[in-house]
Amino acid sequence: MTSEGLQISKEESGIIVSPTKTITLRIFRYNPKINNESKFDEFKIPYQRWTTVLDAILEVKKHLDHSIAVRYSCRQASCGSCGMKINGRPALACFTKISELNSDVITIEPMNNFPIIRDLAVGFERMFSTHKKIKPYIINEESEINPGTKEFLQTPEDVEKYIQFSSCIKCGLCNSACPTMATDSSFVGPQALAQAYRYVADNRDKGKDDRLKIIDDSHGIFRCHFAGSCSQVCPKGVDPAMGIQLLRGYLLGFRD
Amino acid sequence: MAKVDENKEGIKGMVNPTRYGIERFAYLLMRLTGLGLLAYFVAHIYETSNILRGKVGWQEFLAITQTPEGHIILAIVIGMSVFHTVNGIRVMLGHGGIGVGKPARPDYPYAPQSQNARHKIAIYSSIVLAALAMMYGLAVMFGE
Amino acid sequence: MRESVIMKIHYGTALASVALVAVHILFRLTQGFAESLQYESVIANYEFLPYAGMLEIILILLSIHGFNGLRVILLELKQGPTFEKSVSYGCIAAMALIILYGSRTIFMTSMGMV
Amino acid sequence: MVDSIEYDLLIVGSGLAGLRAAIAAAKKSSKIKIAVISKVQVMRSHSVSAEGGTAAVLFEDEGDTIESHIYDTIKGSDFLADQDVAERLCREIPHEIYQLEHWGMPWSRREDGRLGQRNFGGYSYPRATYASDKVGFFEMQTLYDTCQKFDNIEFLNEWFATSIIHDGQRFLGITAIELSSGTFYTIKAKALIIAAGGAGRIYSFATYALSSTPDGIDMAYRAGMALKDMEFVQFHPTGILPSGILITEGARGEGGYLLNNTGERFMKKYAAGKMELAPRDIVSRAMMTEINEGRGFDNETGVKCMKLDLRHLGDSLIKEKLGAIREISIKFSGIDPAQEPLDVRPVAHYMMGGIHTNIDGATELEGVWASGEAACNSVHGANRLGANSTSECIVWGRITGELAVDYILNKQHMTPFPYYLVEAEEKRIYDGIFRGNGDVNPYEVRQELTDTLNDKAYVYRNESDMVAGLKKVRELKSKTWKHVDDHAKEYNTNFTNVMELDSMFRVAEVVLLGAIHRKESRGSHARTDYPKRDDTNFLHHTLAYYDPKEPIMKKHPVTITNYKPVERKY
Ligand SMILES: Cc1cc2nc3c(=O)[nH]c(=O)nc-3n(C[C@H](O)[C@H](O)[C@H](O)COP(=O)(O)OP(=O)(O)OC[C@H]3O[C@@H](n4cnc5c(N)ncnc54)[C@H](O)[C@@H]3O)c2cc1C
Ligand code: HEM
Ligand code: SF4
Ligand code: F3S
Ligand code: FES
Repeated sequence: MTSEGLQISKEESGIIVSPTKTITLRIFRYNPKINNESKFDEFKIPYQRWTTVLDAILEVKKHLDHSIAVRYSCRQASCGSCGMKINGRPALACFTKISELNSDVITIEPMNNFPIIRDLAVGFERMFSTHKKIKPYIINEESEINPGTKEFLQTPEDVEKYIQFSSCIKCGLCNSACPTMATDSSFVGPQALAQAYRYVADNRDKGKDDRLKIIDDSHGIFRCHFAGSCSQVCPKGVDPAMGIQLLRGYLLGFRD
Repeated sequence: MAKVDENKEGIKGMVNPTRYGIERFAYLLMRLTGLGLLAYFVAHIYETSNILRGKVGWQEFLAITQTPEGHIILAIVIGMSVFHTVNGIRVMLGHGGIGVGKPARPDYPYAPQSQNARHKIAIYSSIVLAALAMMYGLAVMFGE
Repeated sequence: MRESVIMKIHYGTALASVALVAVHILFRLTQGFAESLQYESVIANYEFLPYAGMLEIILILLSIHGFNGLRVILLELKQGPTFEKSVSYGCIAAMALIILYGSRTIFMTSMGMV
Repeated sequence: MVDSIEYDLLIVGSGLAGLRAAIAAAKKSSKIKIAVISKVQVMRSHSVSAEGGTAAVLFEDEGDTIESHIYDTIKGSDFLADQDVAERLCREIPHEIYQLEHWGMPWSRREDGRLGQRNFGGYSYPRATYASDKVGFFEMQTLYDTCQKFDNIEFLNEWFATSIIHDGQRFLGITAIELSSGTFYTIKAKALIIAAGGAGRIYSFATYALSSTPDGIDMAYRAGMALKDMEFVQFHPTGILPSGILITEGARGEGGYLLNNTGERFMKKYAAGKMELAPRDIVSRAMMTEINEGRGFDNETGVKCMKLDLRHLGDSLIKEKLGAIREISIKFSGIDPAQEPLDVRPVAHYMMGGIHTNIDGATELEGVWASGEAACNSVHGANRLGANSTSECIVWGRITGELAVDYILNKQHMTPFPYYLVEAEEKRIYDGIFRGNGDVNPYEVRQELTDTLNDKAYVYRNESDMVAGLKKVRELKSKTWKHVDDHAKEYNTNFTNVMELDSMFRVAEVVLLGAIHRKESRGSHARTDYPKRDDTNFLHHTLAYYDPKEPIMKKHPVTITNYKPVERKY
């Protein structure tokens, strides 16, 4: 049994039992505080069927270059840390397998539309503050309960109306794919807009008018042109594009 | 143009339609046709103002525009306006939340409902209609 | 103005002009494209007042729609209070100019002032 | 001079426990300044990975009772839980579930609109309140979003706390490094809540997020607080191969089978009454016994495993209630659970032990509370029941948040600040670690260390393995791994990785020593050389105090109120 444990830990360590193929990673390197030159470093590493891009980056970090700056945590696509641009498209590193990329060289860059802290790590301050700005919580005088209060009844159908938008892991991939975000530094962005809809669609919430007012300005919801790129990169099936259009339906008087 | 320290993708990223499917391509075409039409519209207002120069002036101006190049430009305008109009109606309905799908628990692998087949068909049809209209326009203009 | 109001106008002008532009183009086609552009027929069209009125409406609708569209694109390209103010006022000014300029043509022609 | 900032209440850790504490404190007083500090961005804490459920008695009208929840918890703990603490958990959690619900938690619902609950291991009633199979994620989101309501909660995203400053009597502040700039700060505060989560990454095969390292609890340990019951590490029966990502117990709660290579539901030999839904320690041991006796499968990676069969649940139930594990298994092992059984294996999943606290979550140092997985208030004893951890985080998050505010408002806080301690810490970090030197790759050392624990202190343990393990740990510790090759200040994860490794050594030592000292089998601690529980000699908690030479081990009594320890059978 003991040797078992060891075997499995070797698996985890990435000491490859049967190295099948190798891949070249081109990793973007840049530290804006130190110099103004960015560059790509290339690393060759072995990989297997299940190796993810995050595994590969961490493998490089362990053995080839300790100094790569990269954000990660859950390694199972639930924390939203590891968004980056992989072969030109924003994706979660831990949710992209090397074997499904079909290329011999993988180019890894930081997500666009977020300031670079260093290498692959980007700053999220603005996204967190736009998220806060749309009041992402239940607005209802009765939301703080007293002893003895039971649940607010909600049927499975009521839950269906918002559950999808509630799966957002705040990874920012949508904001990085959206064409408006590419040039507009003041746009609220698909992440926050989808969350505004998430709360509006919840029948426990009474904050619809508040939120509609907040997003109805010159860099608000109308800067979305239904390009849909946000939904195409979203790793959790949130479909922000849908949420945004449904939300705008209220403002245009198509829904109430 | 965008601030460098935000690592914005910039105009290059905005107009690059290759990575995100037909919807992103339609977004770009909508913009380009909108701008194109606006340019034509302004030109057209100027063009028609030549009527004030009397018959001679008008005919002088007609001579400049009624050329093969002029006809091709006009055909493109026809195509642009058909695409912009048809796609505009699709986009407008979408913006109102119509036909963008119904919220539901998504199942892996996630296929976003808002990017549904109806929209794809509408986009392809607006492109095809625009092409047909252009051909018709060319036929009318060169057919004489 | 609230952005939603502006954009309702944007969509409204678009929808309204769909029908009118169609009529405008049909006029060209039913009269035969080349003939319709002859000086006399153009003048005749202008002097037919309902048609001239329609042209005026199209002119207004599309100027609003088109320059608002331009404003939207410009707002998204670059930000900053001065830039955004100048875009808004610039577009309104351009819109007004083109409407005035176009109206002059329509008015003068339809009144037989050519 | 070190940069210094000041708050009233500091919360280290932004998992369920930390965020719940922040809301409780902010709600209690809008005047105090609260900072939540986390080495990851606040909403990215490990808690987002919790899948299966949160245990609470919600249907007393339909036959469930709080007494039954209390007894299940105590029996599940193999009678090492403090019974008054278990009782408090079970009495307070239902209200918390409803409060979360009113804050917007998307619990799954029954047709009649009430909250859905599912079966979980070791319970006598289906009482794991669930939200699909992303309970922890949705709870985190609800709490994070609710925090946005309060203007006196400030988030310090990606700050790494390194030490606790106190004057021997009471808490005064902490030192921390802001990762994005690499700046070293003193943060002064009147009270501290440690909610730094579990330390399970001392095992190489673990369900935990990669950030679940012991630096948070090590900080308390170095400051003189005791670590309690660290030998009790829970191995979850169903970790997927090769990543160790969890397949929730909810999969078995919904009716999944565990099979051996003869196609037999082997659990009938080990816990006929509960089958696959016996507590985790029992299921994990059963799986290892099957594997050791040759009835396992070979995974493609060369590791032995068992099969988890969900095919009979059907595609639509799997999609509706187990969507996340469906996503995980399709993506990471290429298997659709509706089509094929999954390869699973026991995997390090939870630390019953942690910073020693009393029933209120208060530690031995005045002004410091601990809650969540980082704390050990002894609610789980020797084995935690599934779904009881998120419950614990929420209940003690609230309790500690409120108590800390009382303390802040009612105490005089005038002690002079011991700057020399800050300087000492700065020296430890910058001279000892950041500018240290050596030629041994710290990442390889980390790998060996975590492999050693996996190897020597897994589901079944014995004296010689563990002694060898301890020897190996100490040998690794003395190697020259203490250096950071990346010299930039900004976002230096090489540095945090080495800091984490430094803390792993101390905590791994405590885990192994505790396990060596406990010469009995109880709950998750199963020794082949002492296969029986021994209430005469070991019905006590283990405490470990820091000493630069070797941990000082002590005993602490178990609180028993109504339930006499009896043999544990399912
Ligand atoms: C895969 C998985 C599934 C689970 N499923 C369930 C379930 O279904 N039901 C259930 O009841 N329990 C479950 N558990 C257990 C439960 O999720 C955890 O015990 C619980 O989430 C711990 O929460 P926490 O708030 O204590 O800490 P965590 O969520 O672990 O958060 C710890 C926080 O401390 C911070 N931190 C740590 N060290 C430092 C430092 N030095 N400086 C600054 N910040 C620091 C971290 O950044 C993080 O924010 C599961 C556990 C795992 C691994
Ligand atoms: C008559 C039919 C027309 C319809 C139905 C229509 C519809 C629309 C719609 C719905 C939009 C918004 C697109 C978005 O926000 O994503 C739009 C944008 C625009 N339109 Fe039109 N339009 C029409 C004609 C015109 C004409 C004739 C012009 C030129 C004067 C024009 C110029 C523009 C411009 C410049 C934009 C902005 C482009 C953008 O933001 O993508 N449109 N149109
Ligand atoms: S909507 Fe999707 S892509 Fe955008 S932040 Fe949320 S999870 Fe990420
Ligand atoms: S990509 Fe951007 S334009 Fe709208 S549909 Fe998504 S927010
Ligand atoms: S590491 Fe958490 S989403 Fe990738």
